[in-house]
Amino acid sequence: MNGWTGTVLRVNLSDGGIKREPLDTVAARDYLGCRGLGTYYYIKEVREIVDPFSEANKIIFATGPLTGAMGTSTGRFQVVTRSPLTGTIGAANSGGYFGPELKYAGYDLIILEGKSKKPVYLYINNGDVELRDASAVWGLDTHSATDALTAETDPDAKVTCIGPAGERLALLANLINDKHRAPGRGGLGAVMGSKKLKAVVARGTRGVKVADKDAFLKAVKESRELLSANGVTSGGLPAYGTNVLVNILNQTGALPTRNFHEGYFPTADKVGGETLAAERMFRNKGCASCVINCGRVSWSQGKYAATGEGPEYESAWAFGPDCCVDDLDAVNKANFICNEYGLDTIGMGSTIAAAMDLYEMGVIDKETTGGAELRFGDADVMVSMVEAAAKGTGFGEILQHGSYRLGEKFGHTEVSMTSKKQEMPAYDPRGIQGIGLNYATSNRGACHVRGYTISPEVLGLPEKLDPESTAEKPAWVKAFQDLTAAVDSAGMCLFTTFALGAVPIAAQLAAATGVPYTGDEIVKIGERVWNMERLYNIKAGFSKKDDALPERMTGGEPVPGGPMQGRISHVPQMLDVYYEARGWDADGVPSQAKLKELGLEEKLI
Amino acid sequence: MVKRVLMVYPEKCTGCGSCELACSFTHEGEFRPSVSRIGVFRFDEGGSNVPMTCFQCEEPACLKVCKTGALWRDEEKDIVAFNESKCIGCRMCVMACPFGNISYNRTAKKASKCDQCDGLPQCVEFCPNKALDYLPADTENWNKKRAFTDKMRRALAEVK
Amino acid sequence: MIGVTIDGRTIAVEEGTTLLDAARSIGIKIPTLCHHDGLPPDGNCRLCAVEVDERGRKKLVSSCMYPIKSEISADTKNERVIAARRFVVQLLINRNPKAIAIGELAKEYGVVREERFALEADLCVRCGRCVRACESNGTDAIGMARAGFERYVAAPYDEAPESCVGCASCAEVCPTGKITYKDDGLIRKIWNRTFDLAVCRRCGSRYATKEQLAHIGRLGAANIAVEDIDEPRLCDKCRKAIYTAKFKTGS
Amino acid sequence: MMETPKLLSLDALREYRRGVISDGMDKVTGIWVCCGTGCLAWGSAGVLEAIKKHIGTISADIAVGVRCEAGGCHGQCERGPIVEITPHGWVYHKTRPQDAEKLVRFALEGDPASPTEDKNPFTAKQEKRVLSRMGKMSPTSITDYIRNDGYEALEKALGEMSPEEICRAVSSSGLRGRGGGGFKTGTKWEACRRSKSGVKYVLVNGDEGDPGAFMDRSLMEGDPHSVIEGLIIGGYAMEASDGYIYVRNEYPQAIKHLQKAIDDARELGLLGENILGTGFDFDIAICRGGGAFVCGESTALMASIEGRAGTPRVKYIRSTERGLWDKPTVLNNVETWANVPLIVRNGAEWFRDIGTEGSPGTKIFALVGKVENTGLVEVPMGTTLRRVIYDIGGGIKKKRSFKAVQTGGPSGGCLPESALDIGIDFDSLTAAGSMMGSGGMIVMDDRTCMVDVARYFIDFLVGESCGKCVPCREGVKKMSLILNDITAGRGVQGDVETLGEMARSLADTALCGLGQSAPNPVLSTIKYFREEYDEHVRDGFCRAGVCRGMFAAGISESCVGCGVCRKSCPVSAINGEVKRRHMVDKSRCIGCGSCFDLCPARAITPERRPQK
Repeated sequence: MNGWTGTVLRVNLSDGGIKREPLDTVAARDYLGCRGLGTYYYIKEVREIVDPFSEANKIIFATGPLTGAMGTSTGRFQVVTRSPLTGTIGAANSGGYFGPELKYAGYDLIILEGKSKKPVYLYINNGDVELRDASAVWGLDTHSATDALTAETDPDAKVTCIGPAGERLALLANLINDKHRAPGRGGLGAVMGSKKLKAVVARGTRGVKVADKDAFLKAVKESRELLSANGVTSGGLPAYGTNVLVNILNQTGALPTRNFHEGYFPTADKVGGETLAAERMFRNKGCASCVINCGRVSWSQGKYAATGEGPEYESAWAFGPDCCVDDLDAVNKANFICNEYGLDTIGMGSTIAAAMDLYEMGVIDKETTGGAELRFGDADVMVSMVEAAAKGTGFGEILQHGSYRLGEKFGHTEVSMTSKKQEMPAYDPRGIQGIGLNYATSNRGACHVRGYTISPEVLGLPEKLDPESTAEKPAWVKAFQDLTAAVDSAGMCLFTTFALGAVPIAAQLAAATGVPYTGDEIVKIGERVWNMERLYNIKAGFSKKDDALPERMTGGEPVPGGPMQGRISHVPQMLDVYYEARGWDADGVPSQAKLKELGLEEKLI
Repeated sequence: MVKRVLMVYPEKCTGCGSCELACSFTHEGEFRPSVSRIGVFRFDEGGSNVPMTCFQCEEPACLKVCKTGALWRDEEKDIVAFNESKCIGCRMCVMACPFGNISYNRTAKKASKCDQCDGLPQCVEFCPNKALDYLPADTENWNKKRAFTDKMRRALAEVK
Repeated sequence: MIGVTIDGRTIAVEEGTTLLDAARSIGIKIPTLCHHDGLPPDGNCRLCAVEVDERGRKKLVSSCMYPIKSEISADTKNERVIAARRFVVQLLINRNPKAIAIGELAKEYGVVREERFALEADLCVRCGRCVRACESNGTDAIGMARAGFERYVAAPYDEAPESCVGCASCAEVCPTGKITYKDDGLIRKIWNRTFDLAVCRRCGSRYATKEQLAHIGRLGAANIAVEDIDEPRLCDKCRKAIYTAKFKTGS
Repeated sequence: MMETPKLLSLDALREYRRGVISDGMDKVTGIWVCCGTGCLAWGSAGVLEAIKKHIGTISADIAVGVRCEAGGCHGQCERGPIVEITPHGWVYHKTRPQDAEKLVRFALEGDPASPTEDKNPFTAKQEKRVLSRMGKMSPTSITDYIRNDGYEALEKALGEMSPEEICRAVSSSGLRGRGGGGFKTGTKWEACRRSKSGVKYVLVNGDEGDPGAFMDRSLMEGDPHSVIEGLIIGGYAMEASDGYIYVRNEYPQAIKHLQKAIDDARELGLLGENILGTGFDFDIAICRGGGAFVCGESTALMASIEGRAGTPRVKYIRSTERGLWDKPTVLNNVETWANVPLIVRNGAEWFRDIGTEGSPGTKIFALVGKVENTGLVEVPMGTTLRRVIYDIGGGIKKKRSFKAVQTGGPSGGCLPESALDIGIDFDSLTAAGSMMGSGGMIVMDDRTCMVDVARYFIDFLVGESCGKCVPCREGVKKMSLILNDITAGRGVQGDVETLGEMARSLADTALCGLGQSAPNPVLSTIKYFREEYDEHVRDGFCRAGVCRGMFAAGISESCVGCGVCRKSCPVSAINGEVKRRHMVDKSRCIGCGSCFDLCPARAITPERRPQK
C-alpha cells in the first residue's frame, strides 16, 4: 500500500497470541491513522465501556499514513485506550523516532489486548514479533529500561515504555518513548502497567511508499516553504522551543500562576525559553522528519544537576509559575524526573500547585505531607514532591493520581484546576476565552493540543483574534479542534499548523496515499473523529455538565492583577453556540443529521 | 563541471533524519532509512548527532577489494563511483571500508553507497538545518572536509 | 565514435562498445541470462542474440560480447532473432522448469515445457556466473565440472573447496537461486563447508565469515589484520555508531 | 655421418645442405620399414629388427651399400607392415619378419617384379606432394629431411624473401586452411602481419579429433620437419617469435618425432635466437592436449594452451588481432603448415597448377568405411568423389552398392550417389550440404541406416560438446533424444520437421563451430535420405536392417538352404529344410539382423514387419 502499510498487528497479552491482520482500508480512508483510526479501532474492538484497568480494555498503538514518510514533521504516533484519569477516550500523541520505526517494521496499528500475568515486553523486529519476559526491566526507570531493552534486542531498536509510575498504576503515568518523548496525558501509562506490559520495542527496516512520488515531493517542498517563511516554525520554535511562550503568555497576562489564582508571574523569564536556550541548552533536536526542530537537549546544574531534554513550555509552566517557582534548574530537574519515571508533567506540576493551595489553605499540613512545607515558590519542595510522586512514596502516593483525586481526598476539589479531572495546561482561560472553551469541550479532558486557539488568540496565526472576545470563538474552537484531529490522525505534528492550513496538509496526504483528499475533506475527517470521540464519551456517561471549567475560572476568582485583571472565562455562555456550531443538540449530543453527514450514523457506539 | 565536496556539520544536526528519507526516496523510491546511503547517528546529552556518508576517499579501501569494477574513482566528479549492475554482492567493500560508509542492501543483494545524486545531493537539499552542504571544492572547503575526516579517523583509531 | 543503427535508430558509440550496452543506452531491452555487468562476459546462454548486418552480411551474434568496431546495423527483434531466442528458451525450460527467471522468459516467448524431453529438472542453467564471480574475487573455489549435457558447477573433486571464503557471491549472482547458503546461528553453510561467522560485539549481527575477513585483509584492506580475525569485532554500522559518538560538540 | 654444426648464416645453411645432399648417401639403397602407428600395430618393429639382424649377417663391404631404418607412414595402413626400398620406389605390403632375407636381397640385387607405386591402384592415381617424402626417409633424421629438399624453402624465405613477399606468395597461391574452415591462409597471415604487436604467435593445430581421420598424425609422425619448416617460415613472415604445436596426447609418436625434430632444428641453428644470422628469433614448443574434440576449435585450443579449460570463447575479434594471450595469432592445421615450404620453394604458380580455381593444390583425405582400399589419399582438389572412392578406393567392399559418403568429420554431411561426380573442393562440398572438414571420408554401403548414422554422429557430439552454450549442450542432447527415439521405433509424426528446425536454430545460435556444424549430419541425411526417416517414423521400418526391431528378415529365392541362418536365429524364427529355400516367420522375427551377414548367398534382406 501507499502511505499505510496495510497490516495490523494483534497481540493478546493473556494468551500470548500474535496475529497479523489486513488493515480495514475503508476505515483508514475515513479516519486516516493515528488518533482517528486508532480510536475507531478501539471503539470497534472494545464494544462496552470498560474499566481501563480491566482485562477487557485494549490499548492501541497507531501510526498514520504520513508517519515515517518525509512529510513535514511526520514522525508521530498515537496511543489510544480509555483514560483511567478522565474516563473519557484517551488518545495521546508523541513524536521522537518510535512511530516511524513501527511503521518501518510494517504496521499501521498494534492492538494490545488482555492482560499478562507477569511483566512482559513486546519486541517487534519487522515480521518477527514476540512477547518477552520483562522481569529484568520491571521497576527500572524509562531511561535504564530503554538502554537495557536495546541492549537485549537491537541497538537500533526504538522503545516506548512505562516507568515505575505506570507500573504502580499512577493516574498521571505517561508512556515514554525514545527516552524523552511522551504520549502524554490521561494516565495511559497506567493502562500499560495494568497489563504488565513494560514496553513495546520496535525495529523496522522496511520502507514507506507513497502513491505519487513527484506530487509528494512537490507537496512537501511547498509545505516546507510555508514553514520556513513562518516566524514561529522557522524562528521561535527552533531557537527557543515551545518554552518561548513563557514570556509571551506572561505579557498577555494569561500565564496561570499560583494554581490559577493569578495570571502573571513577575519572574517568569527566569524559566522561559530564552533563558533555557542561553543557559541550559546543548542544542536543539528534531523528531523524525521534522523541519521545525523544537526539541531541547538540556541540562540542570547545582544541586539539581542532571541532563535530559525539554522542558516544553507547559512543563516549565507547571513546575514554574503554577508553583510560583522561578528556578530553572529545579524546573528542568522536575521535568527530567517525570520523563525518567513516566509521569505527566502538566498533571504533576498542577497537582503540586493544588497541594500547595491546600497547604496554604490549611487543609493539609506537614503531617499529611510527611514533613514537607508545601509552600508556593519553594523549588526544593516542588522537586521533592515530584520525586515522591515519581517513586510513589509518602505524600507522593496521593499526588501521583492527580489534583482531582487529591482534592477529593481532602474534600476540596475546587483546588483541582481540571476539566473532566484532567489538569488545565498553561493558558489562563480567563484571559484567553477560546482556549477555555477548548479545555471544557476537549474529548480527553482539559487539553491545549486538542484545539490550540492560542495560535490566533495570542500568536496571531493565521490571523490575530482578540483573546477576550467570545462571539467568534466557538467557531474557531471547532475549526481548530477539527483540523487538529485531522493532523493528529495523519501522523503529522500539530506545530506545523502554525504555518500550514488544511490544504497543504491534504496535498501531502493525497500524494502519499493516492486518495484524493482535499483540505475540506480532511477537516471533515477531523470533525468525524471529534464526533466519534464525543459519542464514546457520551456512552461513557459524559454530558453537558462535564463540558465545564473549574468554578475559579468561570466567576469564582476573576484574575486578580496584571493585564487581564478582573477577567473571567465565559465558557458557559459560549457552550451553546459551540454546540450549535457543531450541529449538536442543546445537551451536546450530536444530531442525527450531523452523524449522517459524517457517515457516523451506522451505530459505531 | 565544478567539483564539489559534501560537507557535514554535526553541530547543526538535530537528528531529524530528513537526509536518510530523502536519500532512500531518491535511490529506492521509498522512505526507508535502513537502506539510506547516509545515516544519522543520534546521541543523547552532549554528543552531536552525526550524519555519516561516504567520504569519497582519494585512496578508497573499498575500491581496493572490489574485483568486478563496480567501484572506481570518478575523478571528474571527484567521487568513489559505484555501478550497481557490476556488483556481485560479495560485501568485501562493506568490510573493507574503515568508516563503515558503504553498506549492503539485502533486498537488492548489492552494495550501496553515496553517489552524491549525480551532483544534486538530495540529503543536502532536504536537510532543514544546513547540517549538510555541498560546496565548491576549493582549498578552504577541502581542508575543512579533510579536517573532518581526520577527526573521524582519529575517533576510529580509538575504536578499532 | 562510431555510428550504429539498432532497430532503425542510429546512435554514436565509442569503438568497442558492446551491442548490448549500445542497445540499452537507448532503452532497447535485450534479454540476458549469463551476462552480469560486473563479470567478464561469456556469451554462453545465447539469449542476447541479435542480428547484425556487417556490410550486407547478416549474422546472429551475442550482443553482450559483440564489440562495435565499424558502422553496422542491428536488429534486436526480427523473426530470426526471436526464433533463436525461442529455441534457447525452449531448451532452458525443458531442463530448468522450476527456475523462476526461466519461467518468466518462457512466458514472454510463449514456450511451454516439452514433457517428452523432460529430463531431470534442474535449477542450474550453467551460466557460470557463480564461477566467474568466484574467479573475480580471486578465490577460484568452484568451476565447471564434466562436459556437455553433464556439465555442472562444482568444487574441485566435489569436495568442500579449500579456497572458498564463504562470501556467497556465487549465490548472489546466481540468476535462478540454484546456489544457496544458510546462516544458522554462528555458522554459514555453503559448498559443503561450514564457516564461523564473525559476530558484531555490539549488535550481535553475523556479518561475514572469518575466512572472508581474512581474505579481505590479504587483499589489502588496512582495517582488517589477518592475524586477529578471531578478535571480537564490530560490524560496519556499529563501528560507525561507536566512533561517531566520539564526535562531541556543545558542552 | 657429418658432424652437426651450429649454422650461423644463410651461407652456412647452403653449404651444409649441399654437403648433405652430396654425401653419397643417396647412392645407398634404403630399406624403410614403416613404423607409423598403424604399421607398428601390424608388427613392423619385428620386421625392422629382422631386416637389421639379417644385414648384420652379411659381409660388411656389401652391407655398406644398404641401409635399413624406420620410415614414415604410407597411408595404406590396413596393408601394413609396409616396406619401401629406395631409390627404386618398390613398396611391399603385409611384410613379415621372415621376409627379411628376401627384402634385403631385393635391395641388393633388385626385384624383377619392381612393385612401384604406380602399379598399386591405390597410390597410382594419387598426387603426392605433401606426402611425397612419407615412407622414403627417417622421420627422426634432419639430414634425411634435408636430403629430400628439406629447409631449402627456409633458406629461400630467409635469404631471398621479405615477410611481405612470403605472405603475398601464400596469398597468391590460394592456399586455404586444411583444417576444415577453408579460410584463405594468406589473408590470415597478412592480417596478422599487419597487427601491431611486439608479441605474436603462430600455432599448429594438431588436435586431430575426427573419428577415423589420421592425416595430421601421419604427417607429424612421418615428416615432422615439414611442419616445423612451415612454421618457422610463418613465424618469419608474420614476425612472430613463438610457435606452439598443439598435439593431442593420444599421439605419442607424433609428439616424440616432433620434439626430436625441434631439438635437431634448434641444434642446427634453425630455431632459437638470431636464426642463421638474420636477426630473426623464433622457437617452438609442443603443447599436449587432452584429446577433447572441442579443443580443435581455435578459441578452445588457445584456452587450452593458456592453461585454462579447453572450452570455446565467443570471439568477434579475429585471432589475428587478439588470439593467444590476447596477442595476434595465426593458427593453421598441420597439413596447411606442411604446404607452406612447398609454396615457398616452388612458387605460388606451381601450387596453383593443380586443384581448382577456388581451391588450389592437393588435399589429403582419410578414406575409410566400406571401400576396398582404405587409407590416406592425396589428390588434387577438384578430383571427383567417384574417382576417390572407386578408382583409388577400389569401390564398395563385398561388391555391395554404394549408399553415401560422409565427408568432413562428425560435423560434416552425408552425400548420396547423385553427388559422386562432384569435384571435391571447399565450396562444392559446402554447396552440396556437407563440408571439407579436415578430410575425413567415410564410405557407406546399403547396409548403412542413414538415420542411425545421424544418430551416431549426434551422439558423438553429445559426448564431445563442452556444454558451455545452451544450444549445443541442451539442443544436441534433444536432437539425440529424438534420433534415438526414431531409431528405436518411438519416433512421432513431426519429429523430422522438429529436427530440421532445431538444426537450423542450432546453426544460428551455437557459440562455436562445433555446435554450429553439429546438425550437419542430420540436415544432410534429411536432405538426401528423407525417405528413410519417414519409413522409420511412419512405418517403423529400417530398410538397412540396422535399427533393431524395425525390420524383419526376408529370404529371397537365391537361398541355397544351407541352414546357417536357421541355426543363428536366437528366436527360432527361421524354418526350412536343408537345401531348400528357408522361410522367416516374420511375426516372431525380432529384427536383430544376426542372420544377414552370415548368409553366404546374400539371400536375406530386411523387409517391413507385418503391420500389427
